[in-house]
Order: sequence, then structure tokens, then C-alpha cells
Amino acid sequence: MSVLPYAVAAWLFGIGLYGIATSRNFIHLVGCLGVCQSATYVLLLGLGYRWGSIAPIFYDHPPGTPAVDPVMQALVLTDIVVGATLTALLLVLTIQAYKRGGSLDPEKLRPMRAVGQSGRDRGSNRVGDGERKAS
Amino acid sequence: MTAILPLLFLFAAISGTAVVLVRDPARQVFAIAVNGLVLAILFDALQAPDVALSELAVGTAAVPLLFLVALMAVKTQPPEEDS
Amino acid sequence: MSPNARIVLLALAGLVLLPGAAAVIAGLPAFGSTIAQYGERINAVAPEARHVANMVSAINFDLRGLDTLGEEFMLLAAITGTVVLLRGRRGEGNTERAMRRPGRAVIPRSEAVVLACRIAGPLTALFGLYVVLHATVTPGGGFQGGVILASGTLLIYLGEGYAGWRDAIRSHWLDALEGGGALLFALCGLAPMLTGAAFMQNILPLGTFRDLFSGGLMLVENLGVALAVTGGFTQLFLEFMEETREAREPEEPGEESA
Amino acid sequence: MTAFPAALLPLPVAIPLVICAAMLATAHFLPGRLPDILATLAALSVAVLCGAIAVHAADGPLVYWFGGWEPRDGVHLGIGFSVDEASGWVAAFIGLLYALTFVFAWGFFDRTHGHFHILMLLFLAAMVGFCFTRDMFNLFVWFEVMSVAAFALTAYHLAESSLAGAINFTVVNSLAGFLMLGGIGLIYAQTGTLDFEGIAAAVAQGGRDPVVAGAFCLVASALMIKGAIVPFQFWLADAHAVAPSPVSVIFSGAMVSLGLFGLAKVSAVVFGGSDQVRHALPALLIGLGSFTALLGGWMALLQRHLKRMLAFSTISHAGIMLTGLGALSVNGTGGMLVYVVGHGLVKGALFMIAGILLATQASIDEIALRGLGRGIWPAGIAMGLAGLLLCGLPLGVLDQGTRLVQGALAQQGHGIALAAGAIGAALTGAAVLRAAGRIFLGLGPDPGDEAGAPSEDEREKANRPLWLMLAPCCVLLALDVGVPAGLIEHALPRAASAFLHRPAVETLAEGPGWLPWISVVAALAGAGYGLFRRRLPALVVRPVSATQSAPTRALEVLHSGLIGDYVAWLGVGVAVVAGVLALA
Repeated sequence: MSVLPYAVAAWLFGIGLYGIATSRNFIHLVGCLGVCQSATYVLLLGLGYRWGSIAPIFYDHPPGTPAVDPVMQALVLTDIVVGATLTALLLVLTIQAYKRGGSLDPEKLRPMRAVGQSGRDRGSNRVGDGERKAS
Repeated sequence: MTAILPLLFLFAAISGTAVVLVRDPARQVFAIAVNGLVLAILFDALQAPDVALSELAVGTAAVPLLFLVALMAVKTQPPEEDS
Repeated sequence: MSPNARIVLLALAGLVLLPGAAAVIAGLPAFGSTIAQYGERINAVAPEARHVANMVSAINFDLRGLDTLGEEFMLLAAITGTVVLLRGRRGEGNTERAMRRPGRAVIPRSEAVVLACRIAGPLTALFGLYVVLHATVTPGGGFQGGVILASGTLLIYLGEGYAGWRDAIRSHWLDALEGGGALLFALCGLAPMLTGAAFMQNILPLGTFRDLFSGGLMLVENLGVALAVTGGFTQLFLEFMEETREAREPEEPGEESA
Repeated sequence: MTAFPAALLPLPVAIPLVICAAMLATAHFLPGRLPDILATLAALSVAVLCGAIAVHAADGPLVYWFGGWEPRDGVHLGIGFSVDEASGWVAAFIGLLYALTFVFAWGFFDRTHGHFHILMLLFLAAMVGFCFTRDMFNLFVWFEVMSVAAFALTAYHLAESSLAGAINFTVVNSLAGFLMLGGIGLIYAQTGTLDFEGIAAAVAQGGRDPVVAGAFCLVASALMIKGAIVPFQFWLADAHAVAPSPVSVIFSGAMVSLGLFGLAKVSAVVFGGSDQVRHALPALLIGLGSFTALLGGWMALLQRHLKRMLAFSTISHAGIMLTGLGALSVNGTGGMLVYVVGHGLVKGALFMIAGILLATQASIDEIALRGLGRGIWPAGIAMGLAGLLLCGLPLGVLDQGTRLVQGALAQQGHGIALAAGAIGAALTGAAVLRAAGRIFLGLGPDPGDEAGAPSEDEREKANRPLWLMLAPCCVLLALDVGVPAGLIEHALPRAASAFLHRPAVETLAEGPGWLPWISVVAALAGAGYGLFRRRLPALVVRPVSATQSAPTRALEVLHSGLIGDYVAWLGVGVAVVAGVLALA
């Protein structure tokens, strides 16, 4: 038990990375990024927990009662805002990319393609997306 | 309490894995919402009610909603012809 | 790189990192055994120094208020960015009026849905307000309450339909709400400097411990955050919904609120 | 109550924030040019304030505690800003770069209701906060604000390539943020504080501790991702090449080097007390830095899309900065700080020239633009000068930084890093000079390998007179050439030692005087080869082409633009950092 939360955090980050690396749909990819981020929530809150302590709100309990770490919670709160903003931005980019490129597949959307409009362009030099098979 | 926490951690790991493994975005949205809910419960059990409330509002409501709308936008709109 | 090569590469990296991660985990204090000195110290000092019960709010709005200021402006950046990116294609001018496809019949909603939303809407708003106002005594605060309030506005969409929603909520009001809230927060930082105190120093009367109006300047900052988050998230929802409107066959409103 | 000079510290962050919040609140009522004016003034005031802070910080770092939460009984309760002379000057330079960029972009973004200016001002505030803070989590907050503003700005054009570039940028840099936060969580749990000094004290007492090493691995990886160090560099070319040119000025001129600035601060001030980290750093930083310098330079030479070429050149120069950092001496870090400023000035000017070409000639493709630049020859002169400065012409701030970095490397006998830096600079210089020759002189009718590089038609609004765009560019170059060397020589030893929290040194060593000339000659030779290939004897041309083609193709395939590949390389990079730390 004493290492479980940290192991879970590491697992979540790893599986999220795996998801991003293998994703074939940008919307799915954004979800995987969220999984990577949830790893940080779990790690931070796990590090800030102490058995037998109350929440750091001294409303029903008088100040001085042992409480868990409020700093970690404040950090995670900020982190959740980060997560929401990133998700929103990435979804916007995804929607627009779909409209422009007609595909949600990361393998098909390419930042910049090789062109050959110059006078003496040899085909052998071109490294276009034609060489990549959309497996 | 001692038994619940490890269980919740495991649930968080499983639901996170599910988000990755459900490859169809339309179904993934539900996995995301469930993952958010599991995390919110876990955070509450970790004595972090503030964080749990945020995760509930953001992770189970706002973010899945954005995913849904994004899915709708993608489904209902044919890509533009020009670039 | 082929997908398989990619997975092999990632797996190799994972294999190298595994012993490292194990060593780090073994070196950490056992789960639940202890908490950091900083948090312990805040739990000891802050209730008395700031008369607030919720330590997380005390950290967010007072001790580490600068982080929250940055966070609020991060949200502002994201929403401004979303607006720029989504409107870039539609053109700025089109957003003031509801975009209705000509010739499209307005879909009637069932009475029950309208009624339910008219009841649930104010209730959600009330709950959001409750969460906002009780920042310093119970869990919650400007951010959580703001998100709930913004979600409440979606109920207008559900009950009154898209056009009603679009008419009720104007984009530049939201800009004003969002920018005004953030401005209020930033000024809470600068105003104490005029009196010679430090940036964001709590110079207002602190109130009584466990009272709704405890925490002094934190209450104003909390209000600023609530305004900014409500405006920001509503703007976000609005812009996203706008994206689905240009469809040839618009969806039945209400479906997406599952 | 905080006394006068220290009381200035929150202002350079607060002023842009207040102005952008006010601009957003009144976005729909602002008359046309007001956002331009307000933003320029805000950036200028940040520059002036930071300059004033830097001057006052000469005697010792200024410290400011937010909310009046000064440390009690040795426990840091609040967030502090701590500004030494060097950080102050770097922030002042950033403010100035923004002011000039706003002038450069005057009226360019007039249809966005000031939204562009809002994002840019947020970006600026975050950078200043990043330079000033002394709190780990606050560092992360500014890091993220910087990222979020940058993500949105990258995609501004809404073309397919800019959206793809922005997505790659966003995903990779978000992962950087998560890594950094994880590292911060670890170090906080282990040391019980978030303050730089507090952590440093705890780390120094702790001895060899896997948690500290792990935290450093995560934080350093995150900052190296921002700093575009191999193998984290992939996002940069995608993002910088497609961002609007005023945004690229900031990206290359300030954001990337700021990542390395953060790495310098974190590794020297926060983790400097750990023997393990200190032993691992030279091998790690100099190794990765040398490799980055070479790879970036080589890739730059192979590009035809001007902004993509400059983006790869930024990668190369980031590598050189990292080698300076890796020397772990006052000399190397001081050199790197000067290099950051000099590089920002020159690279900013070059991206402005790219923007001028986009606006006036409606293209950014080196080959398509051949000879089209004749009508705007002043830009050509500026580009030639910038290219020469980039490869090491012994003149100005960038050259001073180069020499100091080389001096530090020579002192410690890092011959390979010395050579890699010189070659990398020569390659990027060759690329820029070749492009300048082709565009402005009409030379080089038959392109070589660069013809196969990715490119794209792009244009930016031509709504500004040439002089308005050229003026800020010339100011940047004039600053690089004109800042008296004696001033820097005088202040740097003190400032760099204060930055590193080390006892002051008297003088700093410079590298051999002939080394920059070698780079210049090599750059001219490289550019000449690219332009006059036709007229050279086949005896020279054939072997060069033969050796070029295969690695060229391999490199282009590596820079595939696929996010999955980038993430895999990111994993490899973190593993490399962790491996070196484990072996130290």
C-alpha cells in the first residue's frame, strides 16, 4: 500500500504516453493527454496525504487538528485549471485541423509537406508524404 | 477507510487505462466522464474536497461536454474543399 | 517511423526508466506517513493569521495568491486563444447574432423540458453562488462556483433553445465579465501597494473565524475569480456550440447534454 | 513595508496583466490603433522597469515577498521574487524585444479586437515572472502561462500546417508541463518547501538521494523540451515555421532560450547542492548540446522554407547555449547569458526579415523568391549582416557570448564541444547567407538538396510600409553591434557569479580569437558552395552530394511531423537524462 499511489501515477503517465504514441484520432489523443495529466493529480495528492488526518478545512474541527497538506491541494487545483485550458485549446485546434485537412488521423495530418516547384527538382530528393504509407 | 483508498487508486488506474484503450472517441467520452468521477471520489477520500469539487465540475461535466461538442462539430461538418 | 518502431522505442525508454522510477518511489516517504513541513506550518499559522477555515482557499488567495493570479490569466489566455482560433474562420462580425440557417424550422421543445430547465437553471445558479460565496469556510470557491455557474447557463440553452441562449448571452458582455474579473484580481494585487503594503497583502479587516465574510481581501479576489471563470467558461461553451451550428442539418438541441 | 528598489519587482509582471485584462474587458469599444499603442507602451515600460531593477540589483539580489509573507523561523510561507542583475537584464531585453515586435506588427492584427495583443502581453508577463521567481511552483505557473499563450498564437493563420504545428507544439509542451509538475511534487515532498533557497539547503544536506535526482530529471527534461534540445527538438521546427512572423520573433528570440535560462537557474541554484546532479551535468549538457548544435545546423542548411530554416538554426544555437551551461562555471554561464541576449537580437531581426519577405513578396520559399528581393535591398543588407553575425563575425553581443562560451569550454578541455559549436554556427550562417544571396542577389539558379525540403506557400498581410517593418529589425541589429563590449565585460563577472550564487570572480576567459573567423570562413564557403555549385569542378561537387543525400533523407524522415514519433523520442530523451543521472 505504501507505494501504490506512486505506482498508479507512474502507470497512468506511461499508459497515457502509449495512447498518444499510438492514437489514430486527435480527439482520442486529447483524452490520452488528460490521462497523463491525471497522473500528476494522483502523484501530488498521494504525496500530500497522511493517515488519520482531516481535510484542511477547520470548520467542524478546531484549528490544530492534524490535517493533510493543503499546499498540494492548492497545486492540484491550479493543475486542474491547466488541464481544462489545454483540453479546450487542443479540441479547438482539432476541430479546425479537421476542417482544413479533412482528417482526424494524426498520421495523415502533416505540418509541412515537401513541394517541388523549383526549376530543377529531382524526384529522388523529395521526401513527401507519398513515401509514408498510411498503414 | 484503509481498504477503500487502495481500491480507489486501482479504480483510477483502471479507468485511466480504459480512456486510452477505448479507441472510438464517441465511446471514449463516457470513459473520460467515468474517469473524472472516479478521480473526484478518490480526491474526496484523500481529504481534498476542494479538489474533488473542481474535478467534479471540470472532469465530469465541463471537459466531457467539450469533447461531445467537438465530436458533434466534427461529425456534422464536412471538411472544407479549399485550404 | 512506423508505429511498431515507435512502440519499440517507447518501450525501450520505459525499460530504462523503470528502475529509476522504482528507486524514486522507494526513496519517497511511505504513502500517508507524513506531510511536508510547509503545509503543516500553514495549517498551524493561517487560521489565526487570516481568520479563515479553508486552508486551500487561504493558500490560493493569500499565501500563494500570485499562483492563482497566473492561473487566472492562463485561463484568460486559453479562452482568448479559443475565441481567436474559432472566430478566425467565421469572421469576427458574425458572432453577434444567432446563426440560423434560413428556412430551418424552429424545433419545438417539449413543455416538460422547458419547465425542468426553468426550474433547474436558477437552482444551479444558486448552488454556484453558494459555492462561490463560501470559499473561505467550506470547500469550493470562485473557480468551482464559476464553472458551475457557467454550466447553469447551458440550461438556458437546453430550455430556451439555441437562439434564446444566443440572445440571452452576448459575447462582449462575456469578454467584459472575464476581463473585468481578471482586472479586479490584478488590482487586488496592486491596490495594497498604494498604501505601502506588499503586492496582494491582505489589508482589509479580516472578519470573524468561520464567518461567511472572513478573510478580508480574499473575498474580493474570490469574487474576481468567480466573475472571470463564469465569463470565461460561458464564452468557451458558447464558442464551441457555435462550431456545431454551421452544419447542414443541425442537431436536435438537447441531445448533447447527456 | 518593502523599500524602494525591491518594491518595483511585482510591477513588470502586474502592468502587462492589468493592461491586458482591461483590454479584454473593453475589447469591443477600443478604437483601431489603441491596442498597438497600449501594448507597445506596456512592453517598453516593462523594459525600463526591468532595466532599473537590474541596475539596482548590481549590489546584490533584490528580494520581494508577495502578500507580505516573509519567511518565518526559516520556513518560507509565501511566494518570493528574487532578482539578480543578470535576470533583470534578461527580462529587460525581453521587454525590449516585445516592444520592437509590437512596432513590427503594427496594424497586422487589427481585426482581432486586440486579442493578439492580449495574448502577447500575457506571454510577456509570464516570461518576466519566469525570470524573477524564486518559487518552484510559481515557476511552473509562468511556464504554463507562457505555453498556453504560445499555443494559441502559433495557430493564428489557421492553415492546415499551422494547425498541425500548433497541435504538435501543444501536446509536446503540455507533456513538458506535466513532467515539470511531477518533478516539483517529488522535490516538495522530499524537502518540504517550494522556495529555491529552501530546496537548495535541503538538497545540499541530503546526500545522494534518488528522489532528488528523479525530480531533477523531470524538471530538466521539461526545460530542455522548452529549450528544444535533441531529442526533444522536433516540435520547434513545426511550430516556429508556421507561426505568424511577429510571433516567431518572440519564440526564437526569447521563449526557447528562456527554457535554457530556467535550466541554468534550476541546475545552479536549486539542485546545485546535489553531488549526483553536479557530476552528471557536464557530460549530459555538453553531450546533448554538441549534438544539438550539429544537427540543428545541418538541418538548417537543408531547408528552403525560410522560417523553417531559421527555426532549425535556433535549435543549433540552443545547443551552443547548452554547452556553455554544461561548463558549470561562471565563465560558461555568463557567456551563455550574453549569448541568450545576442542570439535573441540577431534571430529576432532575421525573423523580421522573413516577415518582410512574406508581406512584400508574398512568399517565404528561398527558391521561389530567387532574385525577387532586389527591390528591397536594405532588407538584403540586414539579412547579410545578420547571417554573418549568426555564424560568428567577431562583432557585437552575440560574438562576445560565443567567445565566453568558447573560453569556458577551452578552459576545461572540451575540444569536441568547441568544434561542434563552431561548426553548428557555421552551418546556420551558411544557410542564412545562401538564402540571402539567392533572394537578394539572384544567385544560385540550381538548388541542391534543399529543393526537396518541405515548404509551403504562405503570405502575410501587406498593410505596413517597408520602413516600419525594417526599422525594428535594424534597431535589433544595431543593438547587437552597438552595445559597448566594455560595459558587458565590466558587469558580467559580478552578475554571472551572483546568478550562480558563487563568490565573485575577477575576469572571464575568452576563447581563441581565430575560432570565430574559422566559422565565418566556413559559413561563406558553405554558402558559396550552395550558390555556385554549377560552376565548381565536378571533382568537388560529386563527393559532397554523395555524402549529403543519404543522411539528409534520414533526417527529414525523422522530422516526420507525426506526434506519435515525437512522443516516442520524448520518452527516449527522458530516459537518456535519467540514465546519465543514474551513472553519475
